[in-house]
Amino acid sequence: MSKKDSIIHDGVVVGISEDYITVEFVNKSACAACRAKGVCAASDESIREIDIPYSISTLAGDYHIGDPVNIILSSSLGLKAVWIAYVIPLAILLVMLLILSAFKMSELIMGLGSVAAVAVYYLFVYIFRNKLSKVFTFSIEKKLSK
Amino acid sequence: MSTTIILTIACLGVLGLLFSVVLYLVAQKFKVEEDPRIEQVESILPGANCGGCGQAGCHAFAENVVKAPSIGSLFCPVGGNAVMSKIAAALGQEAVEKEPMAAVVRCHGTFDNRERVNHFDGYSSCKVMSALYAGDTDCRYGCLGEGDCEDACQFDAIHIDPKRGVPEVDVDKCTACGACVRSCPKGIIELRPKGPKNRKVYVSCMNRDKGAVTRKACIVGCIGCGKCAKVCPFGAITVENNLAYIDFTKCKLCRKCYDECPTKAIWAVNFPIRLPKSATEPHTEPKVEQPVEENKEA
Amino acid sequence: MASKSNFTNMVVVLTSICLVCAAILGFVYSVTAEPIRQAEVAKINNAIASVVPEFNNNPSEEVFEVDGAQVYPAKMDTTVVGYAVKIKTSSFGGPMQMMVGFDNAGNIYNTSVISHADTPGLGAKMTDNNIKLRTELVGINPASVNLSVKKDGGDIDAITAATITSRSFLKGVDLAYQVFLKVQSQN
Amino acid sequence: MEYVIMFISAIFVNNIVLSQFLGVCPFLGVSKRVDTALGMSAAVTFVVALATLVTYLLQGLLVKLHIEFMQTVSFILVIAGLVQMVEIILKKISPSLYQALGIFLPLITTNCIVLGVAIQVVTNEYSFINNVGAANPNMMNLPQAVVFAVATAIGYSVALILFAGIREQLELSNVPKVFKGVPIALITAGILALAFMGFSGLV
Amino acid sequence: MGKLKLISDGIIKNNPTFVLVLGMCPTLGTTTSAINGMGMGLATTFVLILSNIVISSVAKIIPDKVRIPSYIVIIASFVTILQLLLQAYLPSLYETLGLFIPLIVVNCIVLGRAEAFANKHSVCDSALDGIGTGLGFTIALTVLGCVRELLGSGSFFGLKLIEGDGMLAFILAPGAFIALAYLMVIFRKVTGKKA
Amino acid sequence: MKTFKIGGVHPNDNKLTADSLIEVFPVLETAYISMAQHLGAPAKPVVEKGDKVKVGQVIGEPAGFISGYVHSSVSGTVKAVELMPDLAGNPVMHVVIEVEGDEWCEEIDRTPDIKRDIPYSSEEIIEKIKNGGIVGLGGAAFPTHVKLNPPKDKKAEFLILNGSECEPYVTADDRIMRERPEEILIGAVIMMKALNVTQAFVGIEVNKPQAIAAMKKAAADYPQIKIVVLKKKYPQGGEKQLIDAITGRRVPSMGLPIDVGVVVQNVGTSLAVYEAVQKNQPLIESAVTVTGHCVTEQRNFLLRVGTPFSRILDAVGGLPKDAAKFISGGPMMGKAVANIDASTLKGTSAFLLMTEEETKRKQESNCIRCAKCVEACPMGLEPYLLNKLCRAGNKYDELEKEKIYDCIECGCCLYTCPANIPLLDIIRMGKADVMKIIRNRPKK
Amino acid sequence: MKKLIVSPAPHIHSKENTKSLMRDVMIALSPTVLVSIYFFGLSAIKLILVGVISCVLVEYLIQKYLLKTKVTINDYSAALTGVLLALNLPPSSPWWLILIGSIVAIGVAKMTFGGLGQNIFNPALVGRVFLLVSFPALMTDWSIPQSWFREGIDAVTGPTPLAMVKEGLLSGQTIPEIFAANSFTTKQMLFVKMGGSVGEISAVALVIGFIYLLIRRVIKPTIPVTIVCTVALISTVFYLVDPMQYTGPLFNVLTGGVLLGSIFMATDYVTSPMNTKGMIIYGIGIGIITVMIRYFGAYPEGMSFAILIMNATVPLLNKYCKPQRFGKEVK
Ligand SMILES: Cc1cc2nc3c(=O)[nH]c(=O)nc-3n(C[C@H](O)[C@H](O)[C@H](O)COP(=O)(O)O)c2cc1C
Ligand SMILES: Cc1cc2nc3c(=O)[nH]c(=O)nc-3n(C[C@H](O)[C@H](O)[C@H](O)COP(=O)(O)O)c2cc1C
Ligand SMILES: Cc1cc2nc3c(=O)[nH]c(=O)nc-3n(C[C@H](O)[C@H](O)[C@H](O)COP(=O)(O)O)c2cc1C
Ligand SMILES: Cc1cc2nc3c(=O)[nH]c(=O)nc-3n(C[C@H](O)[C@H](O)[C@H](O)CO)c2cc1C
Ligand code: SF4
Ligand code: SF4
Ligand code: SF4
Ligand code: SF4
Ligand code: FES
Repeated sequence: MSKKDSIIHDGVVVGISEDYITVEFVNKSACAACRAKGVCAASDESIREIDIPYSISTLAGDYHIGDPVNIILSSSLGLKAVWIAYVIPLAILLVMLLILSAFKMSELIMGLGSVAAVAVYYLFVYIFRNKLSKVFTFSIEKKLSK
Repeated sequence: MSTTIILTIACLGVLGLLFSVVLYLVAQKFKVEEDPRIEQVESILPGANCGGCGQAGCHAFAENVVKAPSIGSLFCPVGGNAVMSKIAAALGQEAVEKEPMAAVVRCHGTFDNRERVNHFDGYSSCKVMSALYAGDTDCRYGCLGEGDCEDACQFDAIHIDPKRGVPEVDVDKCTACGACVRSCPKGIIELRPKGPKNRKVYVSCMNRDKGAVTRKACIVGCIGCGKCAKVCPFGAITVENNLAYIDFTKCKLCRKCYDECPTKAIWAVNFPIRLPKSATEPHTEPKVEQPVEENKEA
Repeated sequence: MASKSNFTNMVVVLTSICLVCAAILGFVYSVTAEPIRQAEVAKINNAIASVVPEFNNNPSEEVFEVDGAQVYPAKMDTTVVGYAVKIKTSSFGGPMQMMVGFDNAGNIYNTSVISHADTPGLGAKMTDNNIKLRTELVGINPASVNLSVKKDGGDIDAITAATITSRSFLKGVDLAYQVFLKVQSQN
Repeated sequence: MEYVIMFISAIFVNNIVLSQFLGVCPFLGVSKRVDTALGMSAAVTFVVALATLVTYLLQGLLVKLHIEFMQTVSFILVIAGLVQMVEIILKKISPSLYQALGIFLPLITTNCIVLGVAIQVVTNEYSFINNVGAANPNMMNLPQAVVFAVATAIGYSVALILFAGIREQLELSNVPKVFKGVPIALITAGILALAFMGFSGLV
Repeated sequence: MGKLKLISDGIIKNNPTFVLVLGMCPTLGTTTSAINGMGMGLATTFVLILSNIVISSVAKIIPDKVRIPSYIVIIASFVTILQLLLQAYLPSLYETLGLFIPLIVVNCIVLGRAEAFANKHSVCDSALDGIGTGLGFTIALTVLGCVRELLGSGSFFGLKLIEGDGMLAFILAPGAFIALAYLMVIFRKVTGKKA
Repeated sequence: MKTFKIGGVHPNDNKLTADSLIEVFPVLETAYISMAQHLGAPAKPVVEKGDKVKVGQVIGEPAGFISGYVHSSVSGTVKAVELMPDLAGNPVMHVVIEVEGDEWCEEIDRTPDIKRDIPYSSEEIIEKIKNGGIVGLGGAAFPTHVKLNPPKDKKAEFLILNGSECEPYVTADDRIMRERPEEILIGAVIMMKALNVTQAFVGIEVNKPQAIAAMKKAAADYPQIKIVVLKKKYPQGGEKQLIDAITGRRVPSMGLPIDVGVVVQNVGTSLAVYEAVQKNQPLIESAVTVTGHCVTEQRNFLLRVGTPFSRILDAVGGLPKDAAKFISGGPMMGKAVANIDASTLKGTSAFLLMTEEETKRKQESNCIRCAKCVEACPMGLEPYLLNKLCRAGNKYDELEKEKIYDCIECGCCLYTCPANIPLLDIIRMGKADVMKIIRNRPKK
Repeated sequence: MKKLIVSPAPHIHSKENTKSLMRDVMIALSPTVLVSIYFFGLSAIKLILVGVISCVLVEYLIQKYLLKTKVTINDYSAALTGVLLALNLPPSSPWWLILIGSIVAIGVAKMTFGGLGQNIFNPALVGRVFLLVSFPALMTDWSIPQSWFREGIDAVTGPTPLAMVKEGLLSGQTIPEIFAANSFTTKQMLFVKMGGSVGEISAVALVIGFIYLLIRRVIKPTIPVTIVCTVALISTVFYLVDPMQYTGPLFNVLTGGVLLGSIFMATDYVTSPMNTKGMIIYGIGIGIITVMIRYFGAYPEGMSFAILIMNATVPLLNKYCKPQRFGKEVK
């Protein structure tokens, strides 16, 4: 797996099951880059886990619990995720708002209506979640220790 | 007025309630705590991010040392034993002592000792130079003097002396991170124990050519005569491919080999000055800096 | 360190913190409500006081509205000595509010800027009492001069490098004058 | 037209970072990768829009109840809750999507932009808005508020992305040691702000 | 830990502006003059001290998961109190600081100190820490305000020192960034801190 | 007039020796024949000290797939088989032969007549070329038989003869094209037969009008071979550029000419192929230009492989006083000689002597981002960026993304950079690292 | 024997170097400098001298005493910045104005980024825009200082044509009215008979410099040509829509800094894109922003801002517009 154009995170293998390798990594907040991290704990860091299905690049036997790994996601997939999670709902929100305002609805209805539209959108995403999980694949790679 | 207060309380109360429910849900899904020991260990580490430990950086080291079953497998060369024992204490484990090491440059082909036979005019880098040709002296094993090691060292511990043309290690600053070892295309630099009072004895030469060829190239080159191996009472010296090597695990710093070496390829540094013997001292002829100077170096 | 969290203690603690805070806030609010109102009134009153001749009524209480502008009559012992007109216009940086005071004869008594969003150092100079733009206006009757900057062929010196602000300012003065005329004509 | 002006104003003339100084910390600190900056921008835009919508409605309630002074407290709580909610929802609807986002982006934290825009929208007056007949014709109505929020967030994005590009380049040049890090970022931002002054008066 | 050190740390070693680079928005946005900068600094200090005190005293009873939201509520309440007080008694300052007052809530300094210090230390120490940090912030803002005012309009705390206008850019946005950058560099040089 | 489309530079061409005939160099006293005459594994010596050898006798055998035979270029007694420093000072196995007379192997046809008909099959041709120890004379010294034997799944459509000789100063190819055009073309026909292709081109830069004329005249009899006149632009002779100029096809990244159905050979190689196949003469001598403004007698020689450099210098009036650099090859791609006691190889095409003033590098200054290197790079790379990424260290991913592996090391970037940045020195270093990473990557 | 030099290939180098390039730009600027000296006399000489000296001095002092690095003032780049800064100021600028400009240009915009080649923004323009924002009144004072040459030539008018238009439009006049009121003709724009910064008054002199740069291959024509075309195109569209409110293409191309900016400042190597695709987008961007600021903005002139803004996009342009690579990628 070439590492071109990819986002790479440090992670640690925390579980190995029949179908997945579970990897844990720390998701840092926007402020995490800041040197004041130690002082400012408002910058959330959450530990997340992802399941990585076995594939050619992750042969089962190679990994053990506690192994440090790199989690790799290509940038284009990352942008795609952003698109699905944020950009489209934003567009729906705006369009809905403008349509409703064209009908001279009350502001409360307008607001709730467009939020509802976004909710419906998310529902659709929910329905297609299995398809999505095929699109968003990650791979892991053992960290080379020198 | 009191309605305002009531409304205020009601409003915030509702919000607070809502919020705590949301948070409860969140809490079900997320763990929000990194092992606090990682940060603790990281704060003990020197923070050089040099990679000398074989990890990606200090944070990675901290992560791994916390997760590792015992800390013995990892060692921060920069922090040395002091830091490792602190980490061990923090993790409630036993520290594993390691002997402090320092970089040693095994070439002494200074301008005086080794004639430059051509002039290199490319990008000043040992790597570029060694990829191009054998070097600007007749010794193709020796230091190229372009200072890749100096650039690699984060600790300002190794410098090319412009008057001599080979690097010198500042033992006090050297942390044995090994960056210079990795950077030298000629493989000249070795990590050796600092030794008591920084005293060491080593062969400062890498030339594996035949004696005659070596001699032509450099007056302090090891000619592989094997006298040192014979004289060493501890069997610490081996000669292979016309080059002697002193095994530091066996060497007891007796300096017999140093006295024996006809070309002064063997170095004994930081020993107290010995009074010069008679004028017939066998090897005063090569123009080597005498140990007197070496004392200054330390 | 903090205690372990479970559903009940989370809800209870957060909610009660909210309640306590809310109570305190409500209390502070009720204490400061009056001073806040007074501060606002004082601001208007100060503006009024600076733009009309001496008075002894409370113009804020006698305010009336003409064409969307607030008119504050200043009275000395029930005789009107002048009107302060609060005008909203927009200038370089956005909306701006100003107060223009007239004496009975319709001469500008003084001007004052209540709020604006212009550039500090440029347009914001209009809050300075000593700029030519404002000192030149004092005492003149808008009817007798061309209320625009010299660049536009008027009689007034603009603020250096802030012609737009100066124009808006003068437009505000002019609007206020129209309101004043209307008030005059109604009386 | 009004919306066009709104966009021009928010992106170029009154850029939220470069002339209004909101969201400076993440601007200075956030990723040095253009990719990530792009993703961050989209995420921030969505959150800002959503937060503005909700707080706008909330403000209506506060006004009705005459407890406008509760604005700060209630806004911050609502926004913080909202950000968390979005996270939960995303995780629920598609774990893989959520995971991809997690790898790609830093978390969005409630910072100056979100709260700042929410407050601005309900308290500022705008000379280019004219809602005839409203209580205050220079105040925004809901669609305007949300579009304004989006425009502002896009202004933020523009600055963030330009900056990420510049940072990528600076990483390869030898900035003098004392200027490395925040100072050079500030100076770059300063010059960028200087350049953006050229747009003043455009609306 | 010496009590004095708690204060001096906030001013030098952990200066929120020059070292930690926190709360940049108010730092840049309110320092068009020394007075404004000082006002903002003091306002933040007020919230910082009080929230530190309160948080350190209630920290023990707050469950872990609602820690941050609870702190936010507490801080936001103090901010609102500050808002009301300013509105009532210092309306002109309230107006110049504008949006940046409510934004104290999200200022990392305040929440950060609550998280990193107040919830682990005694009430007294927390108060001192609040004073130190607040002072550090106030001093930084005041100095920045001074510089911008001096260069931008040629005056010092409102006192006109030179005729004419000065360099307007320093009052406007670009000058804020540039002046802060150079102050930061000077601070680094003087205190010998690395990047 | 055809040319390649991307990049290129126009150094002064300085073809000082274009009009001097190729002179046969006098017989040597001692020949020092290196076993590393070609790209790939050095040959294994098969003679021992004391052996008698004739001209053309095999003295080294291939030691791998990419390797080749080495023949004695002189007759006499083997004095030593030992490691000796090559021109870069690195030790290489040499066979040292004390010359006695000039006795050639019998099977070599030394008559001057031209043999036109080719009675051999494709396999026989390739075998003969292999046995003749032919390597590419265009610079890389790649064993020719390997090139003429492409993998089964790849089919050659054209043969291109590289007569562009875009390096300044060098005139060896120019001279052989003028002096022996027909033999070159027959060599081409032989290779066409070996490759089973029906069409060949000879690309020649426009600054060699006589060579073009001579080749065109000779080509009249060979309708399957076309002479293509090319613009004068460096590196017109780079094979990727040449293929682009002549056929408009672009060899893909990391690909070989055969990927677009082309095989490129130097004209000198073609001549050597002719000699080997038609006359049984292995590659033991080649045309070499000895030149430089500071050289008193600039000449073209027919040199035996293994001639010590010092002998050549003597023949042109000794090492000039002001000469500061001694280059084997042209000024753009040639290797600077560190060891003046080394001797010529099969692939040696020129010796160039330059004064300090002509060649000394100037002090490097900051990159001014003038993009002149980008404009000059014939591979469409961004040398300034590669330079920065290489120097930043550890940016291998980015370097790979920027296709550092595509660099053909032509030197256009370094030549053109107004800030005198040693771009290529640094890019070479980074390229080596990246190639190592790519090679070590497990294949899927 | 003398020691031989050994180096990797190539062994020759083109004659061009940083210094010669900068010198060529100076030479290309000389017609403009001469014209400005002819029209503005001593004050132009003074401005250019102060500009050059102060820029060079600032660079020297910073390198020598603050950064303690090698002093590189003799590559002429600082001097060039000085000349260009001077050419961008009104002729009546006081000497201290350009001194401040130089400090900002060299000190802030160039040396903090690491000196020559490392800056993101065009130093001379940062200097100019800083002055423009800081001293709006001084920077827009187009009064003509005394000059010994100019006696008798009275055609050089006061405000710049752009300022004249902006003022006129603000006070409600239409374009033809403004032109008529100021008796302004197109011919003036070509032959210097108008007010403006020191360096922008003569289109002819600037174009001569442009041709010289092209002949010497110092710059490629891409950027200037795209800028000029974009400006012309957009203003044609606006002009056709409403000739009363919008000035025409010829006016827009010839007045203000468009020529000076596009020939000498937008082409600054350091701050412009590295390949043709990028250059075209960059040029179009500058053109659009310039016209928009001129038509709708508060400032009468937008060239400097446009270039600075597009400078900021250069890293992105370099990142996303790659030169045409040789050959396709194989997997
Ligand atoms: C930012 C700014 C830019 C200006 N640019 C120009 C200009 O390019 N040309 C010009 O003649 N005037 C320009 N003006 C000057 C104003 O148009 C104004 O006419 C000039 O300052 C004289 O007005 P005053 O004497 O009333 O200040 C500019 C003003 C400002 C604030
Ligand atoms: C950043 C910036 C802020 C400005 N602020 C103001 C302002 O507040 N008030 C104003 O009248 N002009 C302001 N101007 C200048 C106007 O845009 C315009 O150039 C000027 O008012 C008209 O020219 P003159 O006054 O110099 O004749 C500003 C310009 C810029 C670039
Ligand atoms: C930059 C560059 C320039 C080259 N110039 C020439 C040249 O002028 N003539 C030539 O025959 N080969 C030249 N070559 C070598 C060719 O690319 C190619 O290897 C050669 O023509 C193949 O023929 P050969 O195997 O017979 O040597 C050059 C290579 C490079 C990379
Ligand atoms: C064609 C060309 C144009 C230049 N234009 C400028 C310019 O507009 N402003 C400037 O400060 N320097 C200019 N320079 C000089 C130099 O590139 C500039 O000082 C660098 O930006 C400093 O790093 C130019 C140089 C050349 C070769
Ligand atoms: S001298 Fe070598 S081993 Fe010692 S600190 Fe420097 S790089 Fe590391
Ligand atoms: S020791 Fe190695 S890296 Fe250091 S200067 Fe010598 S050759 Fe270079
Ligand atoms: S040496 Fe490489 S990078 Fe430089 S011009 Fe040639 S191909 Fe391009
Ligand atoms: S030619 Fe040299 S100075 Fe110009 S961009 Fe390339 S590396 Fe930089
Ligand atoms: S104070 Fe940090 S983002 Fe505003």
